[in-house]
Amino acid sequence: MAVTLAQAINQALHDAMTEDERVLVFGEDVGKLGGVFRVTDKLQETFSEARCFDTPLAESGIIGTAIGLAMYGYRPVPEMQFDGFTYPAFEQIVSHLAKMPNRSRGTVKLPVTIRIPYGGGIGAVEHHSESPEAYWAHTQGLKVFTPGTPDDAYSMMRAAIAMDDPVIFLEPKRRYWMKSETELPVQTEAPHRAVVRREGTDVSVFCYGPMVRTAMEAAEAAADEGWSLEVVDLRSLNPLDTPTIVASVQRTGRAVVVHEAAQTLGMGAEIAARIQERAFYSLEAPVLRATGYDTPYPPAKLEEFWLPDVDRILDLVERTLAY
Amino acid sequence: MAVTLAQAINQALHDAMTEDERVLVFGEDVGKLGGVFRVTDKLQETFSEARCFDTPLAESGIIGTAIGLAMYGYRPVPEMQFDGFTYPAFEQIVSHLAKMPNRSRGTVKLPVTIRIPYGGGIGAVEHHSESPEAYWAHTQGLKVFTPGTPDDAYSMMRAAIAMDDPVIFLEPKRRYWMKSETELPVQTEAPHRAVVRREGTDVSVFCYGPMVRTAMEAAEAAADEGWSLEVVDLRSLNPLDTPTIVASVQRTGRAVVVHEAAQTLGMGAEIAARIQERAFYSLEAPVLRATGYDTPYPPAKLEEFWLPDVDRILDLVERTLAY
Amino acid sequence: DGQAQAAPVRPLAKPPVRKLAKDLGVDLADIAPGSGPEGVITREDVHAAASGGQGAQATAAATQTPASAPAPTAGV
Amino acid sequence: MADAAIDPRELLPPDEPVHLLDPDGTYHEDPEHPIDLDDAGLRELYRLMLVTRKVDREAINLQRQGQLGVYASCMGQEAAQVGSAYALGEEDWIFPSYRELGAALVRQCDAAGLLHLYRGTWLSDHDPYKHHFALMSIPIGTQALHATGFAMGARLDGNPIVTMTYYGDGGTSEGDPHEAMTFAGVMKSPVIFFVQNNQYAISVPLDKQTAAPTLAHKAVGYGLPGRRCDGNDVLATYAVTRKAVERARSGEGPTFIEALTYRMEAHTTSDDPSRYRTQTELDEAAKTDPIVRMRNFLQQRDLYDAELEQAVEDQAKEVASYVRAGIYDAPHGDPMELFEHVY
Amino acid sequence: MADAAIDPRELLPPDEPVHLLDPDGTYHEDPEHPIDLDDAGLRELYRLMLVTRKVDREAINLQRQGQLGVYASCMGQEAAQVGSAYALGEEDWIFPSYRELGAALVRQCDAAGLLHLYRGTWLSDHDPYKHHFALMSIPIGTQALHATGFAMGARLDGNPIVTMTYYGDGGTSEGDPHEAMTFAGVMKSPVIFFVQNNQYAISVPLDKQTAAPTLAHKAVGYGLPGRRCDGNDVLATYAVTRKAVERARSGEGPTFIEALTYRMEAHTTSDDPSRYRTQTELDEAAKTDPIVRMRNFLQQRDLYDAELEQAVEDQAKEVASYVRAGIYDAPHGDPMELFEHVY
Ligand SMILES: Cc1ncc(C[n+]2csc(CCOP(=O)(O)OP(=O)(O)O)c2C)c(N)n1
Ligand SMILES: Cc1ncc(C[n+]2csc(CCOP(=O)(O)OP(=O)(O)O)c2C)c(N)n1
Ligand SMILES: [Mg+2]
Ligand SMILES: [Mg+2]
Ligand SMILES: [Mg+2]
Repeated sequence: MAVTLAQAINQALHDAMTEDERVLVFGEDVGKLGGVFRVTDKLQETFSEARCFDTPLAESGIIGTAIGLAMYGYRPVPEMQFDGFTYPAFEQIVSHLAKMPNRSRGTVKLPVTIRIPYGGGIGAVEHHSESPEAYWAHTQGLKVFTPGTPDDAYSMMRAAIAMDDPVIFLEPKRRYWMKSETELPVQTEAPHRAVVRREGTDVSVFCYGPMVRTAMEAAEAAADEGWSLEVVDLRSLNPLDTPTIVASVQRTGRAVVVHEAAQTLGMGAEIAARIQERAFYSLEAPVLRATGYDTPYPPAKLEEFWLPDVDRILDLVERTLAY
Repeated sequence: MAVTLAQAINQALHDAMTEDERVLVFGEDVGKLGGVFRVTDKLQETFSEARCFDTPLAESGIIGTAIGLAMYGYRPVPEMQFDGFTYPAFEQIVSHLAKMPNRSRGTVKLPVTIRIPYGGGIGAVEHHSESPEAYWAHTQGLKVFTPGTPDDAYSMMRAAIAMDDPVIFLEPKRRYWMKSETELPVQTEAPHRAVVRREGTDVSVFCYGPMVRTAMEAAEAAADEGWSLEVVDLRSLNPLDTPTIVASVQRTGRAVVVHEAAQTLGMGAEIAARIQERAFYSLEAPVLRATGYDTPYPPAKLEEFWLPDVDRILDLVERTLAY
Repeated sequence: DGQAQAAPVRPLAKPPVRKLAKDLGVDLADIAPGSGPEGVITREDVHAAASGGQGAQATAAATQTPASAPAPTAGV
Repeated sequence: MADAAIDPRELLPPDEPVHLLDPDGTYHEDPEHPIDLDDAGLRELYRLMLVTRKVDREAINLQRQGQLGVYASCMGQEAAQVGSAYALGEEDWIFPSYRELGAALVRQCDAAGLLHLYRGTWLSDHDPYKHHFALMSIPIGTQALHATGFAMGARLDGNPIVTMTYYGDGGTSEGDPHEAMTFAGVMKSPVIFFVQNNQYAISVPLDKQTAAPTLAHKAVGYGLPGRRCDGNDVLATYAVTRKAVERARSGEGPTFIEALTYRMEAHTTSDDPSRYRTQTELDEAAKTDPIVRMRNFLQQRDLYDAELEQAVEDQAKEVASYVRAGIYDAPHGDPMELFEHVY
Repeated sequence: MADAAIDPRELLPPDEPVHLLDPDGTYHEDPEHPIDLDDAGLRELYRLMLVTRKVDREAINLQRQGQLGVYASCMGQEAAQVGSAYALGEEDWIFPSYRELGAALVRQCDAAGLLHLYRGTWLSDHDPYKHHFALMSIPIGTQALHATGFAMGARLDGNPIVTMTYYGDGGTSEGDPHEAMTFAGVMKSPVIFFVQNNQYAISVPLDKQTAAPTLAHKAVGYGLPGRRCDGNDVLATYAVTRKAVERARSGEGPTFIEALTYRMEAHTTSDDPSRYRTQTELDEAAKTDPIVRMRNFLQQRDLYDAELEQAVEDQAKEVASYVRAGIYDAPHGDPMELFEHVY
């Protein structure tokens, strides 16, 4: 059956709420409206306003109360309406959500899963196309997951809700309507594992979220050029699955990292740093990064020039093969 | 004359306020008290409460009004009392301060310099010893400067205030009492340049802020082992002085990056990524990182085990030389 | 992760050695494994190959464990 | 703490919002809120509201035709915006959110320029300094701090200008406007907090947003007067804002104004309001249409005639055409410009 | 929006803060605030305040001796904390800031454990679930949201407990408590916002913090009742909080309480208050000492005798010694523990 990535998340929330009455879903417009992308559609209808509810317009309030609810014993799944609107909650996320379990020596568990639609390529106005994952991945104490397929969206959401750690769950909004033939429920690999989506021998392409499909398209196009790309879907940005990353580069000797976020201190920086440290002798060429430029996110009409695409990936593949 | 780093900043603020009546200094306890570290001591007395004033306890308010003051035509120098308390202002910093000049195609200039005492090693309680520089350096549109010496503290502060760009000015609080024989005013290198503090031939050690002194101490100790370390004080974290970094590694062939912040996605990640990209064929060993661990900042009594120190730097120097 | 791979392991060498090999027209695959730890190819190996000698052991096995990088001490 | 001479009760909003015009156009004089406009001024308010309505409709059409990515309509809120913006002087500044087309037109901003934000040609396309109209602010409520800081600057500079910031009922829940009002109260900054209570924040109705008796009741907690007005009554919004402007300009400090209105259109063109509100409610709200009301008033005053109607329609069409011409198939800019203005 | 049946004026604080005990111990009965404590309870309040004072002094001494890195004294605020905390039930929860030693002792927390935070042995050293006393929160005001969320959880769970959060006059300026009160008001969460107005936020005096007529005037803007009490009068703080507890427990929602008090010591041991306040002011404040006041009251009631004094002094010494023993030269923990509890 054809399931979109958004539907997969909707189903995951539904199933999680069914199996565990402690799961709550809340945020701006998630209840009655079912979410601006309909990802929480019908949850209020099914589970009542007590368990799926609209909050006042206040992100710090949403996350701070989620922390209190988690301390009480609930499993909150709050939503931040868009990536660019998470920042008012930065204090609560970084100073408390990420640190309270550590601060309390494990006594306080905060099984909060923050859902955040992220990434660009949807022709939106400002603040609706950000890729803030590096802020979260740099914050010790947060798990950061991001599915690139409908199956993973379902499975990783179920896993995130079930775990006792705080999770930042980044949903690639441009892929919300991406379809997949699948039967839900489905269980894919454990969320902290990277998965080789396509095996290859010439260059390892590391990607996640919205860029998984782009990287797969690049691999198809690369085959026409006689290049065999290995596409690795990272899935977990914190912790990174370093063994899988390193093993891939040890096989291919070359690596290109792809992400929408600006290059400087984006995920590619950490991945490149780890690869060169742990697969030093295997590297035929430097790790290159096909990323957003070091500028603020562009206006909608210039998005296509700014976002990494198949051409930019192939360009770097070619550069890396030239070494 | 002996001048501490804190006194150098105080003098820089004083001189900037004298030379340009548009410069304002404000924040929590900076006026009457002169700041919790006395860095703004006597400024209110000298320049009146109109120009150096205490604000309500509200970080987003401090930065948001700084933006408004800058739009009006002032040169605001707001203070965030401690690194760990900057996060309530994250939205204003990331969504507006960093982006408004770009959003307005340069029409709106925001000559705001945010002063933030940062870093650990002072036996403080939680949230007073953070190293959040990577959050700022990943945010396109912000300049991020951090002096490691009193002379640089003076000179870079003057430069930061004078420039039309928003600047995050990170003051290494454990070095506030570090003395230097100097005459103020002093002009050191342009703030976006990295400076070689000590020339060497075996390993390039990249550091900034509080770790500059630690790295210099490590270089002294290394000399006893027969190792010649080149110590590069980065000074600017955004933009990074890539040419100086690369030139150093091309000379030595080996690099160790030192910072207090956690390793994953700290400044070391970007530096390693750039070095391996641009000095690939010069690398005799991978770039290694002597950094804080991937945990939240430790309690005061365990700080010494967690912070990078001379031993940890030398340990990595030795490792890198083993390649 | 020291899992043995079924596929042949790539020649191991630090970047300056790779450059040297290119400059001297030496194919690292021909001289792998090198005389360095865990089969890493050294400068000497390359120079030896370039001058026609055999500075390294001939490849004996089709597969071998890739050199594992020293465990990091900084960071978790 | 507050000036002990001010009785806190005076900071509370009166029980009744200021209301000067009935829907049928009947004018009720209020000595506390005299109207200092001449006939030309009254007509001007009407004209500005109608032009706003038309340009707003044009923008919706352009979005439906794929010329704008999205658009946030201000239909129904024309009186709230036009009346209040009209009460400012030329040197005064507005710090809008993203819905203030009406206020922008009062300030003579280039509407096509504003709409380029919605087209995505650039992130914004106007010079704030030209008409003293700050860039549109999408993150809810954040502009209240910019308005406050700017006002702090003006006061420090001895410059008798006033700033006014617009945000919505949803915006009152965010921390930033709270902090802005705190700063403004302590520093007696010449800033006006103008909240358009259009009853919704996307799909969230007012009673899920706050339990405040009225939004204007928030003001007393900052030492500010909180005032309410019928936001669909352009004379009321004008008069209440004039008072606030005079108060701020004379150095007495900020005012918080709640304008009761209704968002006639969807939240944006991407929204489907049928999922959370009824047609009945919409029909009821239509009965309080601010433009009809003002027309009725002008007619009662014999200030309305076919000539005026024609002139206003023509002008509205002209602006709408201008906007259409500026937006339709407008090319994107030079991608290389992305790298400028970063530092 | 608010329940139309509630007159907003009832949400405003009465002109006079609740005051039951004069400094000389004279008790003024207030039918609105009956004291439901027996003699043992009255003595207990006194005992708890004195123990707090002594342990607080011990902590200061320990800091001076280098055994604590820093310490934030609550001297002068004992009545505000003890009276309010005493009004809670055992199942109720407290969400403190970093200054609530008095509240912690009422809840029977291990004072040595709390002080380990200030020593830096770990980032905190108590189990919140043991005494329903959340971890100390250093980022100002952030705990108000945790208290609100916890209360939301309790209400959802049909659990009739109440939460109470403490923060200061400075804290009222932050966005988080604003958002907390908004959520709490809409959701009628059983949470009490207890603000100790000790007149300062480090060096910033109240009149630079806000222009609010009183801090309790903020509450009406959220649909909450705002109540004031003499924070140095333990019977007043107790009684006002009891009312708030009953209100919350019965499902009627939150209350905002402003306790007027004074920070007798420095902000923390790192602070030098002579730079921003006068000895005269301090001397005046000392005249309203909450412990002396309660002792006077007990004496007037013939509830105070040498035996009680001795018992209380002994107990205070015992706790102080216990704390000293637990802190003095306490070893640091295992550095390897730093890597646990990260995920
Ligand atoms: C900080 C932030 N969070 C969420 C959003 C998404 N958003 C855009 S408009 C809106 C509703 C705003 O409601 P209101 O303040 O009442 O203004 P209105 O649109 O009704 O005029 C929301 C939630 C945003 N723009 N900024
Ligand atoms: C978000 C944040 N900003 C700044 C600080 C630094 N700081 C610690 S206590 C304090 C003053 C708090 O004043 P108040 O809220 O009145 O509480 P009090 O200490 O007087 O009890 C400040 C500014 C902090 N802890 N958190
Ligand atoms: Mg609204
Ligand atoms: Mg905030
Ligand atoms: Mg205080």
